[in-house]
Amino acid sequence: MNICGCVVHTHPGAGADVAPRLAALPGVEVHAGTEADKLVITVEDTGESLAADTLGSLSRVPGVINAVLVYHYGGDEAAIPVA
Amino acid sequence: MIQPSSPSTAPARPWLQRHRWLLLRRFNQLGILAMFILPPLFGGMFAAGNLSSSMTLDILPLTDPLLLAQSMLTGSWPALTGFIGAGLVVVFYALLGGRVFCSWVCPVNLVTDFAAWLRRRLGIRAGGRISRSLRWWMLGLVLLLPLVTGAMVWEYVNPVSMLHRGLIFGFGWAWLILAAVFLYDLLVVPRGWCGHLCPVGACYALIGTRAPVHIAAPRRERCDDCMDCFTVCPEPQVIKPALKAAGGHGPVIDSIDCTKCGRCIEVCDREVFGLALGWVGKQGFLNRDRDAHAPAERRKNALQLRETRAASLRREAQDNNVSIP
Amino acid sequence: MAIDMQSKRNGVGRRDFLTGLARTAAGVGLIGLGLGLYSRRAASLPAWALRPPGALPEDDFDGACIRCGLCVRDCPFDMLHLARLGQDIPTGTPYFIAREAGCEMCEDIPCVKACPTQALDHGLTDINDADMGLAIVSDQDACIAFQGLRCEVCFNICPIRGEAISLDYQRNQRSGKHALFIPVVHADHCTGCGKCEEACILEEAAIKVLPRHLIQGKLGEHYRLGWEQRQRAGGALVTPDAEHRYNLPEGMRYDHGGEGLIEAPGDAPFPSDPLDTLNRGGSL
Amino acid sequence: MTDTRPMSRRDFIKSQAAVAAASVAGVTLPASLLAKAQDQAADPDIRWDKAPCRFCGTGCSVLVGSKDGRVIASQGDPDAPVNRGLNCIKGYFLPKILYGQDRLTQPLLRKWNGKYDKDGDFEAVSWDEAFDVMAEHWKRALKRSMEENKGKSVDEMTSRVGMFGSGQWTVWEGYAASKLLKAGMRSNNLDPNARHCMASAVGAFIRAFGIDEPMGCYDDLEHADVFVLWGANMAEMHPILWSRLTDTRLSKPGCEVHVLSTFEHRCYELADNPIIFAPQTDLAILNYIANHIIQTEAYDKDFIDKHVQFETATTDIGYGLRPDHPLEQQAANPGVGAKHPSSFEAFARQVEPYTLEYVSELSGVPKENLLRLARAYADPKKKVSSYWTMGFNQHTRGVWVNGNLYNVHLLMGKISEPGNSPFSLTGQPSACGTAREVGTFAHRLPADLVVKKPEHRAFSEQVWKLPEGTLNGKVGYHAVLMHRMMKDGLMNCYWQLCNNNMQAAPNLNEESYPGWRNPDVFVTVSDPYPTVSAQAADLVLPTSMWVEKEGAYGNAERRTQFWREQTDAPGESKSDLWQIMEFSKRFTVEDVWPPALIETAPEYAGKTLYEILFANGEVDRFPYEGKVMDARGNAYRNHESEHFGYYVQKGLFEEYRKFNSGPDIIKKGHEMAPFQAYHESRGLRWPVIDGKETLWRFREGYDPHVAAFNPEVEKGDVYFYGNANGRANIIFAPYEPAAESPDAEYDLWLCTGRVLEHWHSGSMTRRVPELYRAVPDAVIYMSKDDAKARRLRDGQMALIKTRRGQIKARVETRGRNRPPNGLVFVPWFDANRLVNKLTLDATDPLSKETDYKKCACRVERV
Repeated sequence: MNICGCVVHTHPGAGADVAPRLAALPGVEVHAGTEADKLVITVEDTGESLAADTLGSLSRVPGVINAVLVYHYGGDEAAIPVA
Repeated sequence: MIQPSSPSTAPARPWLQRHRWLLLRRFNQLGILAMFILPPLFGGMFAAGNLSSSMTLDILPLTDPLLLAQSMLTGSWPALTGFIGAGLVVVFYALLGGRVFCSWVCPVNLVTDFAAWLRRRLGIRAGGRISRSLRWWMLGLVLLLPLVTGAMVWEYVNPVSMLHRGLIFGFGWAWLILAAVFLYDLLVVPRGWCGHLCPVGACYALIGTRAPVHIAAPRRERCDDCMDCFTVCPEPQVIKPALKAAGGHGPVIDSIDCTKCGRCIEVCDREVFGLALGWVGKQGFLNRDRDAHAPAERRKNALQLRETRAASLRREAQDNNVSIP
Repeated sequence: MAIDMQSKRNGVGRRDFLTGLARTAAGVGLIGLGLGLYSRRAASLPAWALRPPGALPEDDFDGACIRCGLCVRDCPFDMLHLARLGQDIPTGTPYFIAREAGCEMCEDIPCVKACPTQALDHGLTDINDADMGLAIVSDQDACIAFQGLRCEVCFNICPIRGEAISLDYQRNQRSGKHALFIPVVHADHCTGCGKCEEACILEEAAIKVLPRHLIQGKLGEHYRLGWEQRQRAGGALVTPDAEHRYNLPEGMRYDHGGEGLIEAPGDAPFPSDPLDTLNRGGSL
Repeated sequence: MTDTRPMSRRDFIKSQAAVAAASVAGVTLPASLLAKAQDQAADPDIRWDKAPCRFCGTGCSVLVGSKDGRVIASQGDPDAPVNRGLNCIKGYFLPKILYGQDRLTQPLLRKWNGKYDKDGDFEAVSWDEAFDVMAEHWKRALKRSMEENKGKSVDEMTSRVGMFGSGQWTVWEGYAASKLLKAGMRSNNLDPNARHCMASAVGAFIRAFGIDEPMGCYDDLEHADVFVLWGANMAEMHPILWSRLTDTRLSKPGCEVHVLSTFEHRCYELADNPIIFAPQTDLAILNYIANHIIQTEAYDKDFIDKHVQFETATTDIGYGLRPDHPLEQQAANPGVGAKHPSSFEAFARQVEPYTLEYVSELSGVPKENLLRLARAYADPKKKVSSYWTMGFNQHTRGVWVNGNLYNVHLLMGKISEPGNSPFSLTGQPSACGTAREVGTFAHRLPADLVVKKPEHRAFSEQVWKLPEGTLNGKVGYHAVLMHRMMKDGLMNCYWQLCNNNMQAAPNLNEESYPGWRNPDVFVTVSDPYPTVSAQAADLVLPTSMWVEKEGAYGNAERRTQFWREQTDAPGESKSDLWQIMEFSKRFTVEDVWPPALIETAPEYAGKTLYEILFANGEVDRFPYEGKVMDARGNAYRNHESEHFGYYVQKGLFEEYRKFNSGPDIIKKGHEMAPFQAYHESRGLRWPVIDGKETLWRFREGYDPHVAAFNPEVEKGDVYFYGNANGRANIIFAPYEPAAESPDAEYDLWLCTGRVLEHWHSGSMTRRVPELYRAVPDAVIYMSKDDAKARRLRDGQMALIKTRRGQIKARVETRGRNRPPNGLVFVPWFDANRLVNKLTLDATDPLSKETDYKKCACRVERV
């Protein structure tokens, strides 16, 4: 299981437009930052695509200047009990 | 009254009399240890430090001269108390006999004596022989190493200081070295450590070269060759010249190897051995006795000579059928 | 024949003697070599063991100390130990472990006085000159003082009060209204007594005392700290700076040495020349 | 409530990934996502809840983490306004104080041959046996008191039973104790250890303002320009407040710190104006400052005209010693607290002799330092906050010296506004909340009422549903007097809870110990640990401490803070509240009240004190649901409520609120919020009116009472409504010497106190190995010169002697405290070196608080 945390810089003012485009990519979730034009997203493996491939395609999304990988988890998925 | 004795017959003298020196020595050895170990347990202090260097009653400094020498050979200059302490030790053993340290003070003696006793009891005959002069080599080595390495190398393994320090300050793995000494003495070389290798003993032997305290065999003519003295003696080679007058040797044991343990005195049923005080000259006679002794000896020799000569004359005469008036 | 035998026996004896001698010499030499090598390993002092005050540099100390334990016995606080065989410390030499019990720094230094050799340098008469090691705040993340908690146990217990460890007051940006009391070690005053490490209340001490050579830094030989040099000289090392004058609007001052531009609050909120007020317009 | 749905590991890691990315980008994440990450970051098995720190009066909040019924973790509460997540070193180790290896777990009674014997050895007994034996003694003593009081009016009643309580009691423990002793047993012999700590401050508050406790709050620490410390070592004793003061000093341009003490301590590291004065001369220094203000005409004339009235104190009042002591015999007016009307002019003349020259010589303080201090107070542009603790309070003229400082602030009008604040710090977590507000003093009733005033008694009787004339009108025995009475056999039963008076009270050898061991006295000690007090007791009861019970503390800035029970107490330990209430079941009203009184309330005949005092329809009003819930759905136990069958703490608190928040209360100004509000907040500063806290009292805008009392008040002006005329009192008090000063035989001053690492008598902190290692033993702090003159060197064992006893301790000349020549300082936390064998039982005759800071001693080589 791969899970990545990324910061995606967009063209000024384009944050809100880019967010849904990114969200459409497999395994991508946009968490915050549309107003700041710095999108905080997570990317994970899905059945159709590995996180690494999705990462590569981030910069090709229109309006994206740059995507930086900040956090990567590559362990196994063992559910932990949560109260 | 002197009873005829042989190794096989049970000693008739009381046990205490046969072990009085041994007991004194053990008392002395343990007493010295106790002076270091016991008072701190009760919050006091009698003798502080250990045999390497100590301070007794805050006034009497004593320092092991061999250690001090090693220390100086590494290039360091001791404090005044160190010099005084070593000086006092040198003077003491120079007067009393250097290897008195080995039999009366050194705690390793307890270990090696035990090994020797066990060896006798178990009748262990195995073991090789090495030269007793090895200890001189060892002494040389001990003094050479600090000069070369700048460290007191010997003190990393020295069983003598290790045991005493261990008893007072804690052993760590030091008992391994002592176990090695014990097994070596028991199984490999009889009296192997103290009698062959120990450079500390060698150093003290040198210090006591001219000491005026000796063991002697003044009544050696009584000897019935039971060999008891040789059995108990840690350095048996020192007895023979004095006891057997080999080469006209006097009755004084003048070898610096003698540890003056006194075992020979007490084990001898015929009371051959005793203490002798005085400077010893050549040939195992005390200087003051030599003049008194020598004429008698010479007279005896002369008598013997005359008798021999008379006998041979008689034989010649018999051979030649000459009658002698 | 007899003569032959005799001479042969003598020859064999001499040869035996010589080979015996050679063997002995070689054996003893080997022992010496082994001992020497062993001592090289055994002589190295681990960083967590500290020597008593006045101890010579480690190489010299190892040569000078005769392992008598007199210093250990004379320590009134029983914090010195003699190394045992099997420990990583040269056997029989005195040491202490700061975390277990630091040196109490007795004014009369009984341990040094007791030393029969100069392994503990008798020239040390002021305990504040001792150099057993050097303290270092080794983990700023663990040290709770760096988080703003009020601990300062190391500072409080330091016998060279305020000099070996001082507190650096800083603002706690996180809380916004508290201060940080940061312990700072000063190498030129720290004696390495180890009391700070002993007292540190963390599970693992965040301040540790180590042999000085392991941690002390050194300024490049060529460089001097200008402000210290000026203070020592009692004035500027070169010609004092000329007086500076500046073009400044009214109400402003310039402090060349310190604050720079200063808005000098006048006695009144208005410039002394009424025209200035009138012509500038002010809030109009 | 946070989302409690199960979260997969994948979700958790995703939230972590988002947090990491967001922190890099500087973007704020939605709270829900953040909470997800946080919930998981913490150990999911640990239940966290808030509680105030167990130690000093600062009132830091901590989060207590429990797991499997044990407190295993703690952290400073990042949301607490006082400490913002910080702790001092004692607070850091809070959980460990619960788990000392020698916790008491069973009642222990001195026995011989199976029976109680004063000279027997301690043996474990059941609670039943413990209370049986105890009640037997108490009943006998109460019966004797009843006989002795026959025919006397309530103003003349004495009692042979007494209780010594604590500023570490929870609010309801103090309240229940007060009710049991004062209402049930009709004994006013209830005093808290706050008598040793805060009594002088209380006395001065009442004399100057007619109402207790500071007008300011900790926010003054950020608003003042000048800080003056008068006998307060805040750096060590109030570490987190000192941290705030330091921050202001660092960040505010022109901020300066003046530190006054009789020896140099850690606060001097920050001092801009360090002042070491000769003991007792603080009285003179304050009069000099008042004189300086008047001479330079810096005083606030308008303020004085409108808000101040002048009085003068009765002088030569003795030293609170036994009446046959020569010093008491010599005094003209021993113990007289009466004040006489005065005027500004008269006051000016009275302080006139306190010139710079005279005071500088008397105090040994250089003139420039005194002048700098006086100018700081006299500068109308500078906001001055003064702080003090035991240096002022433990003083044979403690009430005076507190008052003299108010004089200075009142002359300048520097009071009751942000930054201008005379502020008395407290040493205990609930000296204010329990001892003072609940009124567990020998002369007090809840909420500033006093036993002497019939109308106060009548009001209390009405709240407590007691027949008229139940409450005793004679002031009971104060802390020091209790020991004298026990020694003299006039008080026969003594119950000490939640403190360690055998180690704290002065003159152990001559008063405390002989009193406790008097064969006619039965002493009970409730404590979690075998303290020095427990050693000297006859019965020892094991006590639940801190978060082993539900509690409430009130800190120095009037902030009341609650906590829930977090964990079970070990063994058979019971909280003081349980002990007090359960003990009350042992008495019927006939055991304690005379028949004449019972006749006026026939419905009480045959009832137990428990039924009259606690099962009275008020305290037992709130049902207990079997658990206490927090807002996040966590459940907590409550042992007292389980035992008694109703929500005990809530019942007691709500009844207590009738004294301070009811519609018909006599003394307004102590209003508190309803019970539940405190469980939901990080503490509230009273008066709480309409749910709003009060930061600065007596000033319009900040304090709604001002306008209520004085409708014509100008905006932002003050009104001291504690006094009927709305004015604060400036009371002149002169310099008078200490009770005992160094002489040829005892040539040094002895001052006692605390250190940062240990709290009070060390019964808790010395059981934390790390703190013990940091500061193992008490030492004698002395100057190098003094040590040298006595042939003592640093670290050497020395004998310290006074006329009353001697102890041995090591000499410390290079430590954190640097006394001047002629004074030594010894901390009192060390149970192996009982410094109270040395101290003199001289007290302030007005506040009855002991002067632990001054007596004569000598130090010798052992």
